[in-house]
Amino acid sequence: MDIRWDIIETYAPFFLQGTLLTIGICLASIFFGTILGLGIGLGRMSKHKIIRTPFTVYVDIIRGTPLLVLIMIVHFGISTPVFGISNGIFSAILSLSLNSAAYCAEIFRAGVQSIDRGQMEAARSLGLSHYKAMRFVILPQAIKRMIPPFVNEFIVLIKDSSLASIVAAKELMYWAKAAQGQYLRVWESYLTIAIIYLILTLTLSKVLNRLERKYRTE
Amino acid sequence: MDIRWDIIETYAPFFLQGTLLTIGICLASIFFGTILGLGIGLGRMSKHKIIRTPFTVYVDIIRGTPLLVLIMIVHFGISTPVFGISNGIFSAILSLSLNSAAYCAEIFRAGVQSIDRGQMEAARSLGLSHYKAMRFVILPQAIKRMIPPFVNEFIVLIKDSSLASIVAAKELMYWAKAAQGQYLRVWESYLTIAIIYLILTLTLSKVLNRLERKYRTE
Amino acid sequence: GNTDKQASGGSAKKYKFGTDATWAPQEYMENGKIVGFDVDFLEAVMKEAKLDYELSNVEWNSFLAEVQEGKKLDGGISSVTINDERIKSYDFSIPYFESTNMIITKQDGIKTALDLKDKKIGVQNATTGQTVIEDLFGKELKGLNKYENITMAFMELDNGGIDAVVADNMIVNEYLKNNPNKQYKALYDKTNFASEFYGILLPKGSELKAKLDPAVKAVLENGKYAEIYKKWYGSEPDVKVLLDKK
Amino acid sequence: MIRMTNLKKSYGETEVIKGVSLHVHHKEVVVIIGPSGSGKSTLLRCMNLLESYNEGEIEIEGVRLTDKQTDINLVRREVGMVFQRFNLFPHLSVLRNITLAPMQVRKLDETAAKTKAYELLEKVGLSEKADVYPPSLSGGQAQRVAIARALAMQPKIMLFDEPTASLDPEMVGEVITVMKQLAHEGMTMVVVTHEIGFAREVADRVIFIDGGYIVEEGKPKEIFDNPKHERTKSFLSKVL
Amino acid sequence: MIRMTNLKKSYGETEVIKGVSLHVHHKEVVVIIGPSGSGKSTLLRCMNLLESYNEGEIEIEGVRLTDKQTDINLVRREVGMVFQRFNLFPHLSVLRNITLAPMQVRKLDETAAKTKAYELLEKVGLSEKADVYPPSLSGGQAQRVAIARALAMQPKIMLFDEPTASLDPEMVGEVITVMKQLAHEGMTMVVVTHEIGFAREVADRVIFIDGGYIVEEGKPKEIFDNPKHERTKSFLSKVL
Ligand SMILES: Nc1ncnc2c1ncn2[C@@H]1O[C@H](COP(=O)(O)OP(=O)(O)OP(=O)(O)O)[C@@H](O)[C@H]1O
Ligand SMILES: Nc1ncnc2c1ncn2[C@@H]1O[C@H](COP(=O)(O)OP(=O)(O)OP(=O)(O)O)[C@@H](O)[C@H]1O
Ligand SMILES: [Mg+2]
Ligand SMILES: [Mg+2]
Repeated sequence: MDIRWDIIETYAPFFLQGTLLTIGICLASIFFGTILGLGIGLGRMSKHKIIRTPFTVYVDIIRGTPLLVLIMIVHFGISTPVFGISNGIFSAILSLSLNSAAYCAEIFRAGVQSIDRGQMEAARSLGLSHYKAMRFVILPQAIKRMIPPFVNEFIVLIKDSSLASIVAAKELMYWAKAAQGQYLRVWESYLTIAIIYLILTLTLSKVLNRLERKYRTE
Repeated sequence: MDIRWDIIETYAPFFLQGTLLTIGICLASIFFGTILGLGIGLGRMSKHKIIRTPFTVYVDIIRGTPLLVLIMIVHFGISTPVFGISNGIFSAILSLSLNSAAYCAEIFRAGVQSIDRGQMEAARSLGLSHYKAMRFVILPQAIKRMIPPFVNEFIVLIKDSSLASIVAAKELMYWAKAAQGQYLRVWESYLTIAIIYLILTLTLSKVLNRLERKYRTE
Repeated sequence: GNTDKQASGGSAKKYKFGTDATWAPQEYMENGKIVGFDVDFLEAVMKEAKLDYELSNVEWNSFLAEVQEGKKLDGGISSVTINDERIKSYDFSIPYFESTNMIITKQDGIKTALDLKDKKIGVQNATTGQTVIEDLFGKELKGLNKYENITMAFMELDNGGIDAVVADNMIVNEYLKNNPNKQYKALYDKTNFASEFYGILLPKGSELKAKLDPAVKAVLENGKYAEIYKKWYGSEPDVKVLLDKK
Repeated sequence: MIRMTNLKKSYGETEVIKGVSLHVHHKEVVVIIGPSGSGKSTLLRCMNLLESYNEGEIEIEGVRLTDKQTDINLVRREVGMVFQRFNLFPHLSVLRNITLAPMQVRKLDETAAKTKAYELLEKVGLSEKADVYPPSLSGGQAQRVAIARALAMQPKIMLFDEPTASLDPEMVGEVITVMKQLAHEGMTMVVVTHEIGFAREVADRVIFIDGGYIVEEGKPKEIFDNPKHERTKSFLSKVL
Repeated sequence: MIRMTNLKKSYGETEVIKGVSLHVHHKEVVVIIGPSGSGKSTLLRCMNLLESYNEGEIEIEGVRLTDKQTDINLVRREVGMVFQRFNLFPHLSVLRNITLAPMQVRKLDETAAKTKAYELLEKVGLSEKADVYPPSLSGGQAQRVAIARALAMQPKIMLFDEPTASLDPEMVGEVITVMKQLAHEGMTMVVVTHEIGFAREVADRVIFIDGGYIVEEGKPKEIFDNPKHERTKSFLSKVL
């Protein structure tokens, strides 16, 4: 394969810009997705079917909808009509958060349910309310176990963020498509961004692995 | 939003064709991805670092590469040069299998490692080889626990299969884009295929949930 | 360009236009700026119509949805071919560009479009290349592969996965220019490939049509059009065909 | 004081407690014995509403557990429970295990909670383990911390579910010593255990339960040395 | 016959077995006692190469375990092991638990393996449980199945690691009975246990181990009634 290095050189500043935006979009989506996911996960664990059902339906629908379609629905159906914002970055963050929340909810639920029942019983028998038992006893233990699946989810999210280019958020994939359109050549831009994505995901997993190890020895 | 039903009607036979191909691609990828994943997962659990490392690297690289780029690399770099096949469907199945294998390997490893150590020790102390202990004692128990994460992975795979359209495999997304190109209208085709994807993923999780429940009561 | 700002009341309205800038040399990104024939042409037209506007780069899916909706974009210019199906959903300006399709191939056996019948053909989805082939051989042609972008079709041709690519002459020329050492031949077939005409894409019922059509006509007639065409394609355009088309 | 009247409890189709009435008086120590699966744990867990029951009624210190207006957390404060499997919180130090509930439930300030915790650790002989985490404790130590944790809420009643059953034989003694001390201080206690020595020495009453019924009850001497029912005899012949 | 010479074993930095030599003769029954963490399990696990060791040597029936050409699976066939936590295979019926290894390792055909399995189930008193799955067995039943499973490989030596420690008191007897019977039939056995009654009745030799060393060994009578070392005395005073 012949590579035209001058294309990569010309586009380097744009790829840098794109990388920064990609990171920004991912951090924001991870943040909102996780918080929303916690709420939905709690809802799914409710003892009452009436409370549980809407959360279950949310998770099923979001998990079953291709992200491409979700982004378009959010961009045209929610961002402007509901929030009056027609910014692609906003739509990208909103859709990635909604999508990630569904997966985070499942991770969260699995984590909490993996904690030995005895822990909850001991906490309740001391007179702690369900909420306090969760907060002081169950969650601090569950979080450790959730780290590996969360790392997985965040890696997927980073890769998924490339779909933000369809709402014209100028992240990595946007610039890769621009370079491809200009030169009608694929490999220069796509291999470059593939390497950037790889660096981003590997960095993320290294950082979180360290976090996990720290937690474990505590 | 105004919907032109006649577009959906005209394209119905193509969507049906696309659905069948999507199902075919997914089944084949699930099949090969799972088998390959088992092998890689076993490799990652090896006691010897020299054996373990290449599998670990494989998982890290595949998980870190956007599927879009992977499909292009497979299509242009592997399908024709290595196999002499330039069929988009072949490339789609190959890349989805390679991608899915990385995730399946992790699921597999987590499942095996979740089985109590005592089971392996009891099997070995009876004189069973490591391989036989795996086959008759560990795997049959681990498979039950792997079902929920596998369901998750297969759902993601179904949605990911929509990327096969970039190598002109005539699955659902291909026809959605064709309809969009003909009429320059977005919603008719995308909402239709979103519903089809939803039906496919929900069916899959229902079927596998039933399987899981059957296993559990056994 | 940026589409975010709402046109504020008071001053004259700033119209928002979009383009999917991945189609060199008609519209593409060069060092982060949108450039191309369409870009210069739109500028000339808007100047002629004395309208304020801004142009932004929008991915194809969003481009269509936004123009159709008519809120985020007031119009778009992105080498969009006018046809009967599309007129049901959009308004178009009068035609501003004639596009002829070319066949690009390595095979000596292919001399006219009719030779493609049993071959594997690559086109870009939703381009005129696709339309001419479907008009010629019908929609269900087995060997027709619609690629998401034309680059993929060219790569497939390189790879030997398909026998020929059918695309706009400008694109084919641009590709040959970027890949000088590849042994391709490019064929015209004016008898079998009818010309296609591009128009500026507008939402159904747009007030802009009345303002743009005269301006397009003026730019075509006053020599500005030929100037832009020469800048990008190095040859004289056939303005008469366009003016006669209507 | 616990007053249990005709209690019935089923898991799905199978009835596990088939009508048990039991009064435990102030400062009384009741030991429950019985074969595995007879419903001992279930009975104990009902007293703390860790399990709901289907019929009958339980009154703890005059409060009926199933009354709509009863705040179950208020009742639980008064009832300490010690489990077979310790259930210490592994992510908190021994000290924090003990102070968590007093601070969060009784709203004690940190100093007061810590003072009380050190006092209790002293009592169970583990003063030097305050800053250690549960996974590094031996079984006997863990169970003594669990007792201290329950006592920190200053309960009026203590329930023990086989507190020595998962301990190494060497460590059973340490825990029994602490429990005897508690009994002598006048704590109301209900203890499920197979430690016959303990029962003989401190129990005011021994209850033998089988198949969801109370088969026999009486003073330890009567039950152990002179059981009336065939089932009691055969059970004791295996355990003693 | 087991011949262990100056065995040493470390986990990371900490040495757990600090030089143990031990010969177990044909048909001998050796009971190992000692406090928790003293290395009893580790010693037993080394005999089966479930743990590797750092120094010294073990010979089983004349085969040295660390010889390069020794096939560890061949040695393991000759050594049956019973764990504290049964470790039955929960997805296989009791019968399949017992026939798996003979069929897969000894290559017995199904009929022969089943005949043998029924014979062994008869022996441990569980003929009627052949088609049941392990989760529905009581602890005592599970442990007896585990013994039958080990015996199905017709081992020359049986190792037991606290086989009764996680059983309800009622069930200890069933398992001890089976073990006594085995001993009387002349099986070579090494048993880690706190069941002093069993040790007194069937052990040829009792070994007291502490801190990774053999502190004292001798006939059960000598050790239990007249221990020489201070550490042995204090340990026995707590356990007896
Ligand atoms: N959550 C549950 N669901 C269904 N059945 C249960 C549940 N918990 C207990 N049981 C059943 O209820 C019966 C009584 O159980 P319980 O734990 O009270 O017995 P126990 O006397 O404490 O026995 P052990 O000595 O083994 O602790 C048993 O048959 C048991 O199988
Ligand atoms: N996998 C391991 N890694 C690190 N240390 C271990 C491991 N297994 C055991 N140990 C340590 O080795 C020592 C001896 O353990 P071992 O299990 O042999 O004791 P034991 O005498 O069997 O005790 P118990 O009566 O509790 O079963 C203990 O201090 C224990 O903490
Ligand atoms: Mg119990
Ligand atoms: Mg041990």
